Amino acid sequence: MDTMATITLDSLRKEFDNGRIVAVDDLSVGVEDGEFITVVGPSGCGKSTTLRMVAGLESPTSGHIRIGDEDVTDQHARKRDVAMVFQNYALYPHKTVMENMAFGLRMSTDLSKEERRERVRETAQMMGIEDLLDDKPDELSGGQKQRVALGRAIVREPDVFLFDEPLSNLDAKLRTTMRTEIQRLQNEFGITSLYVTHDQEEAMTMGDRIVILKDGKLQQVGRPKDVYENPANEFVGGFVGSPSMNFLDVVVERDGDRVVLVADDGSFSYRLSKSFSAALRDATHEDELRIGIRPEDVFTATEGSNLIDSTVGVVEPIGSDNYLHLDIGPDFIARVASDIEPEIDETISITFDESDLHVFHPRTGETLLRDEPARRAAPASN
Amino acid sequence: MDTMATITLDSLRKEFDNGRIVAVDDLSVGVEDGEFITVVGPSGCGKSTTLRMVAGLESPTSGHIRIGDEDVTDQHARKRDVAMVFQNYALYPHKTVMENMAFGLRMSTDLSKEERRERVRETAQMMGIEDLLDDKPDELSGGQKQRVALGRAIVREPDVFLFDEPLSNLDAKLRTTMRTEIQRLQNEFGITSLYVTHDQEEAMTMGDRIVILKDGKLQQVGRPKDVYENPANEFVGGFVGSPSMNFLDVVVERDGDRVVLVADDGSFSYRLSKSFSAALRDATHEDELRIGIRPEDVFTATEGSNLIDSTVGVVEPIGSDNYLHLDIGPDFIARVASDIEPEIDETISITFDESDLHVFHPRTGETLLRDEPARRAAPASN
Amino acid sequence: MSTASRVARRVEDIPFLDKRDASLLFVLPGLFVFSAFMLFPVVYLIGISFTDAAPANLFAGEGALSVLTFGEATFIGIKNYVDVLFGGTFRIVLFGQSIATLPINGQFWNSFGVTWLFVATSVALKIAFSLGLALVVTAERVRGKRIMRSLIILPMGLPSIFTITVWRGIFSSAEFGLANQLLTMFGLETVSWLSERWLAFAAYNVTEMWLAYPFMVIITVSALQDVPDELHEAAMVDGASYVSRFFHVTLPSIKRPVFFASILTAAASFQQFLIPFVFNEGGPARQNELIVVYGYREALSFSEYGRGAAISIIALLFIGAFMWLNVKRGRLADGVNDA
Amino acid sequence: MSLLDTIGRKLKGDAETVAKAPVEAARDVRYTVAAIQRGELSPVEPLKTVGSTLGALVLVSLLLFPIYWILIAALSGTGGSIYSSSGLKLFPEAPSLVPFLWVVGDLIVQGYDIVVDIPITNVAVVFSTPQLTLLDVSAIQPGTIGRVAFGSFELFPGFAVEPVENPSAFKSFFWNSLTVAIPTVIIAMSLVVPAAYALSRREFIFRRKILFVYVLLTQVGGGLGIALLIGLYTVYVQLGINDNKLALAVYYAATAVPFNTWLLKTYMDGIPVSYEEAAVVDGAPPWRVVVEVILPLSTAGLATVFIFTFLTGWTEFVVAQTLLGTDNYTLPVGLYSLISEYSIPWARFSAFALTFASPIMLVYLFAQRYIEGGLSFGGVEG
Amino acid sequence: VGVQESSSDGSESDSDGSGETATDSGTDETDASEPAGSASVWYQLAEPEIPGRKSAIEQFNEASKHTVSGSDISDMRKKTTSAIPAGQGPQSFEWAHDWVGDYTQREFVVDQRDEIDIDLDVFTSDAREAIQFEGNLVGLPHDAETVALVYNKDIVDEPPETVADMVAVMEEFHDPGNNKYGLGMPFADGYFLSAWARAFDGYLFDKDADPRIGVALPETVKGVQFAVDNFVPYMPNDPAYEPQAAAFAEGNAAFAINGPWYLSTLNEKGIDYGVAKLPAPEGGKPRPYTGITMWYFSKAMANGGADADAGRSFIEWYTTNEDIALKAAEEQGSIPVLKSLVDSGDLPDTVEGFSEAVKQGSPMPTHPDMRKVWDPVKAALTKAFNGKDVEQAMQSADEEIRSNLD
Ligand SMILES: Nc1ncnc2c1ncn2[C@@H]1O[C@H](COP(=O)(O)OP(=O)(O)OP(=O)(O)O)[C@@H](O)[C@H]1O
Ligand SMILES: Nc1ncnc2c1ncn2[C@@H]1O[C@H](COP(=O)(O)OP(=O)(O)OP(=O)(O)O)[C@@H](O)[C@H]1O
Ligand SMILES: [Mg+2]
Ligand SMILES: [Mg+2]
Repeated sequence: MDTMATITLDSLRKEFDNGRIVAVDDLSVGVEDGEFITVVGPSGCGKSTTLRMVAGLESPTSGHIRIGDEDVTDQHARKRDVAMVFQNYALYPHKTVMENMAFGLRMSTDLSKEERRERVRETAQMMGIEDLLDDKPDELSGGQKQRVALGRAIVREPDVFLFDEPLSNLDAKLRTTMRTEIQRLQNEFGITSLYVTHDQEEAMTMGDRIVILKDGKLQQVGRPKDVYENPANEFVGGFVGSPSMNFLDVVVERDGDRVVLVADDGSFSYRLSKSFSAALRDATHEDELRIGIRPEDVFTATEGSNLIDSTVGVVEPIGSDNYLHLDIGPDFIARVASDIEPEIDETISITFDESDLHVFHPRTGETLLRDEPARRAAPASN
Repeated sequence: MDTMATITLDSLRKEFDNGRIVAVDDLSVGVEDGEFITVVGPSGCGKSTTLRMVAGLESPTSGHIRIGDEDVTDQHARKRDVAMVFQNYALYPHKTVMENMAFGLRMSTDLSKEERRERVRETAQMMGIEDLLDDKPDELSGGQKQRVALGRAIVREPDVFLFDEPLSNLDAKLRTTMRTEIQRLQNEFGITSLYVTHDQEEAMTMGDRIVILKDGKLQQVGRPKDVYENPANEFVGGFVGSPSMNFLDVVVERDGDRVVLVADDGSFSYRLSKSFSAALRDATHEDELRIGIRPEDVFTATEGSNLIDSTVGVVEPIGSDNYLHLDIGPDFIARVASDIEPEIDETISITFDESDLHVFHPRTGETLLRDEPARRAAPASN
Repeated sequence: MSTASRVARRVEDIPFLDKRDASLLFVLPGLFVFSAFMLFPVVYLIGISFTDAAPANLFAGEGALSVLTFGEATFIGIKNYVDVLFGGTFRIVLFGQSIATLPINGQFWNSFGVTWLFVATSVALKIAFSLGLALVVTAERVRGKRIMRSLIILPMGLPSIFTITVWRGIFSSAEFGLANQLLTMFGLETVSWLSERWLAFAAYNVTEMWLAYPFMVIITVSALQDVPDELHEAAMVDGASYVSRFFHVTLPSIKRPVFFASILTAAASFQQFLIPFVFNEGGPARQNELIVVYGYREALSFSEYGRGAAISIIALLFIGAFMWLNVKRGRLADGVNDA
Repeated sequence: MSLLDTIGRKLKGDAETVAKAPVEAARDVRYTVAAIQRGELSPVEPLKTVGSTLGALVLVSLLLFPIYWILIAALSGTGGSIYSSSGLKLFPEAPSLVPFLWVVGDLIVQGYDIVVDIPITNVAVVFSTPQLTLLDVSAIQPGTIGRVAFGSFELFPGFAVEPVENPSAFKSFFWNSLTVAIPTVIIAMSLVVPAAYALSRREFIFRRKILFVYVLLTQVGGGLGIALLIGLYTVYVQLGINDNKLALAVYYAATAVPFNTWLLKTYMDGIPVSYEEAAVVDGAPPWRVVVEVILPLSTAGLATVFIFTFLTGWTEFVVAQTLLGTDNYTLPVGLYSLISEYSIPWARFSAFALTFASPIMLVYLFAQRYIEGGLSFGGVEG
Repeated sequence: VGVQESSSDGSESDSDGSGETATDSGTDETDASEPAGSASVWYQLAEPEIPGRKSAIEQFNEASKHTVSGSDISDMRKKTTSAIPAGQGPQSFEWAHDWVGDYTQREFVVDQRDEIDIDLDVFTSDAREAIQFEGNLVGLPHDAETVALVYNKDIVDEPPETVADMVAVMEEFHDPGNNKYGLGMPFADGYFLSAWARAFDGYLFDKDADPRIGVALPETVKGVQFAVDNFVPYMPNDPAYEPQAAAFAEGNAAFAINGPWYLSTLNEKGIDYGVAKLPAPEGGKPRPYTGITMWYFSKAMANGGADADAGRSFIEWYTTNEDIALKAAEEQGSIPVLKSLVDSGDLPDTVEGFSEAVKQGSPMPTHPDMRKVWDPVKAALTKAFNGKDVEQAMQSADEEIRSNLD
């Protein structure tokens, strides 16, 4: 690619049904050239709509889309140099794999038939599907179809790649394989990509950056690790990571210059360090808070401060680890090593590091302590 | 349930297409009363066929099925007291939720209309769907449909529950929720259940025991943890656990009474402890082996013996951990803590514990060192 | 139900039938009634075609038994067929020059040829028009599509005898015939629609199209709606224009249902009777006498039942072969089976 | 009857949609205008929509023009004709309802005397139901149509109305048509439905052969009627059943068998098997599966078959004309008998035809989507 | 007996002698106290004529011990050709006499010469001739019809005596651009054109002449050519009945050449018309075919019996009933064939016109071969109307007829 294929979404808004449904609401995101951006969010949050606007399959109600330097907002889909991989592959069922892959070239370039076949063959070789070129799509397995769909997009060497949940129809194993394959291709070609998925793990592992949407509104953009560690709000915190972050409602009590977080039913209390307390006091004057703690940050302990006693509900072994469902809060899960196997209804003590604590506004859900590095720098000071 | 609802599959075999396709091959499994068994395997391995034979929707080519003490092999589906939850829910689209749930009662009991409604209402309340009773299925969301499908099965209080990938149409988050819900219900009612899934994580977390099939043949039955830790063969080892177990082909070399495993391309060597060497020698005389090591058992190290140098291909952050794709073998992944973030192409040293090593026959794929406890007992003796 | 299952049990006892074959019982009544009312007349017709049946002798004789003896008609072998195919002469005229005279029945072969021509032209017309119309009433930009779709199938509700009579009026050669008024509106000369062979033929085609398009449109519309949007979108992103999309996505996707509908409608065209009959009795001068009209006229107007039967049988053979070819080639029966 | 219930509900939905259409359109216009005013939408877009819609409207009007044209002829009073030497008129000059009145004739429900003998006593009580005169065409006064139902409201202002002597025999033809069409439908449905079900769901001997024959004969069957007329007529006459409406109905049903069986079978193929399986597992015996699940789900297919078979009986002309005696003339034959040797009373002829067709047209109007669904040869796709 | 009473009721309502004939015959039969029969009769009428026919049948049923039921048939030829041989036919059906030969040959109708009780002399000679074929008497006539000149009194003051006069009027009035036409005449129909085709001693078919088929004779061709030259330029462009009829019926044509059945349409449309005999061409005289509408003795009468009696007595009653004939003349413009009426001078003007036209012409041939003449002639006339060479067209029609007759 010689052109700079950045994508800029500028206050994009899309309404359906004469404004009754706002699918995308004031979305502004910039995608760097060669970047792989994953878009994630719950069902109906507007991911596909966003992607389709970039592809030109929907026209925005307001706002602008730029690819490279060009404003493509009003450009027809077929004029934009984008390739798209669809959830159901959308392979032309009556064309052979060869014809499927060559179709885009035929429509958008003026290569001769021979050149087209040559290009297709090269790509097919790269994708390991050269043996399938004469087959029709319905003779292919799911993974093969997926490969063909990818190949069809790649062979056109577009400025921009769009993926709409391309892996959601594959089974778990194949999904992992194809995920790696897409990453490999992306590394190889460095084509700017927008990748929609509802699977946060996929989003996390694949994206250079990750865009999180909810109800058509942008929640957060950032590198997966940043998003994971510093979720902008409760929603992002809960959405990213599996199993989900555990949330607890607490009351803020003071004990000198320390803050003590007490469960609203009084079942436990957690005493914060001085520096954390200070930071928290600076950040908010709320009496109640919502705290979040990730399952892997919860550990069992028998001694030390801030121990929380809880009853084990279910023990889920996933092989490498065990998930303990605890009765501290609703759906409270601790991820522990696989050799920790308490009995059901056993009472165990757990705790977590203050540094792993996420603090959210009880009503808006906004993260209250954003500036983590300061706090992280002194984890041992409690 | 007052009857003992065990399920016994006895040398079950199912052929299709006049024997051209053997979907299930000599399958014998016993299910205890109240047990929750998950059946897992790649697509087309015969999971659904097995389930459908138990339900009575297919009749076995040979072999027997017993539910409780009764041989039901030739019994018609509607005579068997089983309930089934289908992948696409199979809710009758023309009936309301109430009618959907009451249908089974109407067909298989002689309760009065009022009693039926009462039973349905109770169940619906338990499932949290009492507000939906007058809706038609297509007015429901995926999760609600799923609940109704479950409710429809539960309300009949059958001897046996059958599930055919009931969660595969839901998105990741909802899947986790529903998974817990099914477990809760199973705990509550203790109905013998057979649960088919292609998602090994689902199988692992949900099953009291897990049945692994491949090409219609039984690979292993056992508690999830046992299966995870002691896979019967390479296939099970690779299938269970995510990311997959890493496999390496090695040549067995001797160094006195120690065995050294050398990569077939010579890129690394791994020296075993005496006891392990002895055990290995007892188990096999093969010159070549296939070893398996789980990603979470691989750790980075800078000192110590058995260090293996490797180049980092991709770093996949999943938040709680990072996956490092290493060039030691094909798709070799190490799961490391999320703060270990090597650069791409950086060379790092990794190693793993001998005790975490799985050894397979290079051709049959059988596990060669089965009797783990002995070996595990002395992990530090190398 | 219980009788059915008892019968089912009986059937199981027949060696080569197994239990599942009992389902044949569901199909047999329909098959039986159909055969009784359709195939028996065909067999009867075949019988008649070998006799000199005419009203006078066919109905002679008493009782149901005489059905089987064809009344008092006498067996005359294949004379009817020979007459139909080879009786008379056929002059091939080119540029007003008679170039050859063949010993064949000109009337029959003319009718035969014009029938196939009619099938070809009317089917082509029906497909093209219905496809266009279906595209219009499913077009994204068009509002009120549902209502339009409801409206355009209304002609299907009118009795065809009436519709055709009305179209006869439309194609009146008079200056004030509707078709002629249209021509006048566009500043063209009025024409004598039904008294000029090819104009009349064209009029048949248009009328046939109007009669058949609702059915075709319904099928095409539902086929169009079954084309996944994703395919269109994929093609759009691939850079295909509307026309390319039509040829590369739409057409291949709706090919089979439309093909199927075309075969049905081709068979209907082949058997068209009322249009030529009402318009000008297959005229002018029997030039456009479609095969069914021909057989009908021979049989009923000239009381040559045997001959009419022979013509009908020949027509049947051809339409049967045509259908058979298409069903085989289009794998229509297979397609449904594999589904 | 849940089938009727469903249909009722669908009809209500349709009616609501139609009723709300103007509101929706207004909303649409307002929304579009607002968007244009905000400068977010190029005015060309709505113009394109308006243009396309107008184009489509013109096309539809052209297509329906013949129907409108004959309506004008019918409304032009008894002298109306489609051959108008005075040029094309788009509106009737002296609109008149007389032809329609002539067609409809008197609508008088005769009064009945109901005699009830009171036991023991010799007294009998006589109830006389009043004679209900809905329409008495021979005594009709200008401006009175609709008065019965609408009080003083004149239903058709501006249309000439005069007393009609000797109204047509429409009602008797109508009755004949009904008594032919209804048995046709009943017979055809009872032949077609089980066969379609068996062909779609069961495997049995000769299945493929029968299907093949049916597909082969789908259309040949209907149209061959004329070619077979001689044979048919002779046979009927010899059996003495030529002037028998029931025999005609059986004949129609027979001709309808192949096409409709095939049609319904194709439709049923599209119903997922899992519904059926769910019902079986729920304990439903086979016939209940059919009645409770398959038939309700085949509504569109059944509706289509219903309409098609009904139409056969309702509109078929040639065979009816040949077989039936005057007393049993059905509507189309009755219609044709209006034509005398030389001339056609166009106004009455058209009014007759339109009155005759209007119920069918109404059905089409409402059942359009069922027919569309029923005729989507989904199963042909391959 | 009650029957006698009611039939004498009938005779009371009859005013004069010819009515008595009918009554007499009725009485003669019932004397033998034969059983009452029931007969069905078929007719195919235009809508306005049906009520009259029905009431006539009712009248008969009241007056006679027999019962007759009448049915309006939608396609008489088809129905009779299929039903009668199958034994499903009626006792009688009403149609013009042109099927006499054909149907006699096909044994659809039967000779009842010896059975009937009336004197054929009450009918005009043309009518008498028309109902017989090769010595068979296969029905009784009740009226005659032919085409005559109908003119619009608003446009034409006096009916023209010659074609030349007529052309002059047409020339003046004809203006198709403004929807004005000189003449409306269903040109392609041999029946309508027969007056001109036979005006110069040509003929279409004559079983006694040589050649029997006269279609291509120079005289016939001349006649057709005459019509083409003098009429076609002033007619609407469609030779079929409907459009031609429409032009005059809407007041847009000066003349029509049409039959009595046309008058009801004209009355409905409120046209002020007159009927006159056909104008004479130069050097020839118009000789239209006339049709005698008759009640056929259908095959069902062959075996006699009460039902046949019923049918026969109905036919006899109907055909000799002056009231009916007169009423039909007044209301439908039909031309009576009862001599008593024809000579009485009581007929309405319009019927007079037709009557004179009938006198100009002669009945259509009854020979069965005539059936094979109509269609080819129709095709030839269509060609002629459309400007094809008349001689060639007639020639090929001639050939076709001959080959069909083989
Ligand atoms: N063509 C349309 N007409 C009306 N509403 C629409 C249309 N397309 C999308 N929507 C609505 O817009 C919202 C966003 O839809 P979108 O398809 O973008 O969600 P998504 O994030 O892709 O969800 P999913 O994960 O289920 O695919 C939803 O509420 C949806 O119902
Ligand atoms: N009705 C059938 N006719 C022919 N072959 C069948 C039939 N049903 C299943 N098979 C074959 O039997 C094998 C096992 O199928 P089955 O549906 O049990 O697999 P599965 O494990 O459920 O797969 P998946 O995860 O895709 O649902 C497959 O090879 C399949 O093709
Ligand atoms: Mg989406
Ligand atoms: Mg399965």
